[in-house]
Amino acid sequence: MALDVAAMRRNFPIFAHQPPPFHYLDNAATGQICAAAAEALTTFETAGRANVKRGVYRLADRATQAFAEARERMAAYLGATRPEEVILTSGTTFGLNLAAHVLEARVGPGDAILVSRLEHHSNIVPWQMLAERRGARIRALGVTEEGRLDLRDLEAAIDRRTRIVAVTHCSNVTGAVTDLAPLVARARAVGALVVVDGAQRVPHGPLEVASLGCDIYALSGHKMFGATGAGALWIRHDLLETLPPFLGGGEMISRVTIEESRYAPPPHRFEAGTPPIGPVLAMGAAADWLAGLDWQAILAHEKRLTARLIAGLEALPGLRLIGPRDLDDRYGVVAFEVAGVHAHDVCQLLDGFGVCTRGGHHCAQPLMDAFGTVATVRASLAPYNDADDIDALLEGLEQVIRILR
Amino acid sequence: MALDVAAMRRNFPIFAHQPPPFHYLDNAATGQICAAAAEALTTFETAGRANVKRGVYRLADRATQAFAEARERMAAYLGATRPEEVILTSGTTFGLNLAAHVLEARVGPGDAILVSRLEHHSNIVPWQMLAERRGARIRALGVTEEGRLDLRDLEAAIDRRTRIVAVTHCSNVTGAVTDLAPLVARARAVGALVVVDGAQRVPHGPLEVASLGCDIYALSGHKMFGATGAGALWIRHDLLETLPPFLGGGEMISRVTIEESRYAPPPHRFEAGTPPIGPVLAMGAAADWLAGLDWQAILAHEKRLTARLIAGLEALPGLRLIGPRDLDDRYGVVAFEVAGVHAHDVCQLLDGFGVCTRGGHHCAQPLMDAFGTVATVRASLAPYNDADDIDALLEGLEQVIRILR
Amino acid sequence: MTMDLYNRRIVEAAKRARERGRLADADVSVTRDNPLCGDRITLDLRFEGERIAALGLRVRGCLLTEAAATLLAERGVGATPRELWRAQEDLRRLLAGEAGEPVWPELAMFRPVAGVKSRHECVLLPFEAAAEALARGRAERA
Amino acid sequence: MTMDLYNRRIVEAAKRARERGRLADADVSVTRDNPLCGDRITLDLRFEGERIAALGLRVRGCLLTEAAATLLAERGVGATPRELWRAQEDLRRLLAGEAGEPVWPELAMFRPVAGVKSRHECVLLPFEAAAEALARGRAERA
Ligand SMILES: Cc1ncc(COP(=O)(O)O)c(C=O)c1O
Ligand SMILES: Cc1ncc(COP(=O)(O)O)c(C=O)c1O
Repeated sequence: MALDVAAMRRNFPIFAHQPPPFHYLDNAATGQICAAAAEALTTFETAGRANVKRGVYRLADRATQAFAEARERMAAYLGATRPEEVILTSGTTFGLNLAAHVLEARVGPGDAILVSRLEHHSNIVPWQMLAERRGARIRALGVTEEGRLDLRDLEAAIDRRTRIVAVTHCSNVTGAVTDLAPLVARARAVGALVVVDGAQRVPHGPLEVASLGCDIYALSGHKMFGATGAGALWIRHDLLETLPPFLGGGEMISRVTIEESRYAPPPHRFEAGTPPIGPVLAMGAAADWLAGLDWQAILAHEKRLTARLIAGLEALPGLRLIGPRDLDDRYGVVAFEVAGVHAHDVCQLLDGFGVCTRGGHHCAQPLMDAFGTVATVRASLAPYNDADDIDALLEGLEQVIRILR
Repeated sequence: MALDVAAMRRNFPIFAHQPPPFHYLDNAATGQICAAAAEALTTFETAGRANVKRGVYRLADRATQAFAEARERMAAYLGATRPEEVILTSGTTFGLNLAAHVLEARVGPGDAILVSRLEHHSNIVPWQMLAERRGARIRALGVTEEGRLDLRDLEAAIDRRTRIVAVTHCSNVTGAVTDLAPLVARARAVGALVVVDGAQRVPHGPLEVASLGCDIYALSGHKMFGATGAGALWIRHDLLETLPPFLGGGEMISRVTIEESRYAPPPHRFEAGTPPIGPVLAMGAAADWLAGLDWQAILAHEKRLTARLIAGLEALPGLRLIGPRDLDDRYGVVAFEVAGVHAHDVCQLLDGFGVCTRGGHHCAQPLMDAFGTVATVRASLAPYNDADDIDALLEGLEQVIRILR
Repeated sequence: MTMDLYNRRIVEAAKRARERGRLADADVSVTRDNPLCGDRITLDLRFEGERIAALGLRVRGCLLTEAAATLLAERGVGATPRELWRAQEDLRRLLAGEAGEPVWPELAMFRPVAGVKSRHECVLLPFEAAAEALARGRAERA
Repeated sequence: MTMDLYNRRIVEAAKRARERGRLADADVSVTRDNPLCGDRITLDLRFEGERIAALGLRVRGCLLTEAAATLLAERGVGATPRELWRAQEDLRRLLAGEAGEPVWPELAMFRPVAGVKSRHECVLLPFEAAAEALARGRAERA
């Protein structure tokens, strides 16, 4: 069945608040919150708030149960083997930094950590910092001209000294989806761990994380139509059991004396302090709602819109697409340059037509460097986008080119 | 003027949602959200959401401005010298861990870090971890029989090897307020930095952090009637400029290549990734609202209630108060034991009377050890509490003692 | 509901826990903590073949933990490991709100705890300690 | 409002920035980045006494940065440091939405940018580079 976009939009409160023309195409930066998540957030914060994990009165008990349920919902959406594999965090960036700290003992002087030129800064800088702390080296997989991860020379890129491979599941600039299988196979062969940045993959439907073969998977709730302030980090349970804590504080201990502390079992060991309860409940509600959607219809819809957008862009004079032209193994994240016009000027003028796009390096400077540019314009799609949004963008672009060139 | 509690309660949505009897006395665990914060949170998440710091379209520009304004509001509430001194975090625990990481280079083998037996685990465990990373030692100030920080032997406790002094501004168990002046003076004399855990102080009115003499001050938004998921960390600007980043990722860099990264100036250097925007706006709105209240009236009101509670407790058979009896230099956080009855059983039964209290070690096991106990019951006050709440607690306790002893 | 939770039978069972002592000649002793509150139970078991011949305990805990410990001590003597595991399973199911008669009918007094998730661990703690003791006893005999 | 922002004067001033070149015989050269977008401006200054005798530049930036750079180059030659600082202050005030005629009337073309906080830095960047160059020039003469 085709997606009923009008019905889909009714699930997103933003459209009742932003008067048309409102063409929100900055979903890779943050998605809009869905009604289920907004409801979970507001109900908890205003009508049922209590701290979790400690209280026995009903309000606290219900909050604790709701929090546990959010973990289960995330586990189900991700396809985790068990809920305890899901650490509830404040976002992808925090999750990747947590990973880089708890894996510290696994990296020694002279070892290598492999990232890629396709990565968001959040999946580069924590590894640089780890490498510096441990005297290890950073290496990087390249990108193809299409803006995909270059997997041709994995034998050379991943060798015995490689301890960690950290790659994105979907690029936040080119939309390219990474073929994890060969990477994972090669990493396994040399005993390296695979950390996947799932921030841009997760808004596009449920997944089977346990069968991807990776060891760690990070994501943000605000990009999957939850609230800002929450995220999740999946860690394979056998690895998880062996890892030391990252942050210290309440809830992650089993016993504290001034001299020393004993730590709680996972996942609590990795969740110090009061968690972002409201945002976590919102993320759980979003996951639950997303899990029930018809993803075949949604992905077909997104693919049609992506095709329309790419075709339209290619028809414009002086447009340069940064990313794959073909529509397989990619999501609706489309970056481009307009010859002779700065990305921010493009975005600013598009805003005048009610079109929200992002200009800049998209926290992916190594990728910008690889394409010999500094800043691009990016349009990124969500299930609530429709052909009108694409057309408004394309018409806006025509005008921009007319005005500025 | 006396506080109009009924009017105060109308500023807290929870009371419209929880049917009476509802006596919320677990404010030290989390406060209830105020209307201003709820409004800021919901409006941002459902009606105006965009990511901050990067977008140029109006929605994003407004979000960025609102985020900057939240920082200014926090700076004003705290009495910071400039907004850039305020790092926006996900909470106190995160803030204290951040502090323990960015101060790492200042602690060497054989150095000492001074905490206290009055601390919440969040102000102990991060320092233990730092001490372990650097081969330093942890020492601890004791507590008096009254449950106050024992400041008698500061000359001995803080010596030339002491690099960091980490203490609470207000105990989350005994309510005692720390007299920071002598501590700060002694720390200054030996060149040690002073880190203050302000989580329990901040809900009780604006402060003048710049004149406390400390270097770092941590707090959580959810305890000051904001949303869960946000906090702030104040760092004196001259110190701040010298500190390395903690987490790596988007927004905290000025330039990233695969080989190395250059970092942005404070506060951005310390704010990697998408921040908890909604919760931060809520915290800013709460601070702004709190700043406009009549604190003389509120504190007098809280003091009266605390007196009523302590007097009532002392009249009960077999009650043991853990904390100061006098009403000066303390806030309305009152912990006690009921002889022969377990704290959780007390709390569970009190819940039957609509009274929400907390039982357990309150993430302060060293303090429990100092008082030779494992778990206590705690009642903690906020501006919306009234004499009815206290009386319901006291009557409930009488019944509990009758039933269980 | 809170009052149901502290029904006479639970309160009285809890009192009996305080009158019990440790075993001097245990084959296995196990100590378990409840991370929620720092509560602690120590369980001593003596075996005759597979069966539990004697059971001692010390509890520092809430009424629910005490009552569950008493029930375990009173019904556990003479029980086989299988029966004890069965009882633990039935207790879990009962706390999950499932219907059905448990193998030890007295377990039914914990039914009101089903509604308070944060207290489940209090009731389960003695049974978890017992399961660990049985596993250790078996390992030592093997 | 967006259209105001890209008024003819700004667009044309921006174009002129692209026609300018660097100075071969500069006394001071300063490079400044805009962290928002990685934009970069390089400014060359030559002095005659206190006054700016010549000004060269290279901009890799948006229209707003280009237009501001042009304005600076066209009005800056012959200016004293004091005048330049004054212009920068007036520009800040104008972006903050304050009324009043700026010392260089052409600065008024940036008034529509006041409403878009995230672009203020784009307009200020060339002036910040100039301020740094002046401070350095002064330090070198001292
Ligand atoms: C004194 C004190 N410090 C630190 C914390 C930790 O705060 P959070 O859990 O919000 O990180 C708390 C609250 O639990 C506290 O009361
Ligand atoms: C691919 C990718 N990784 C990581 C991140 C960082 O996520 P967050 O900012 O929510 O921590 C983002 C989003 O900005 C992203 O697109």
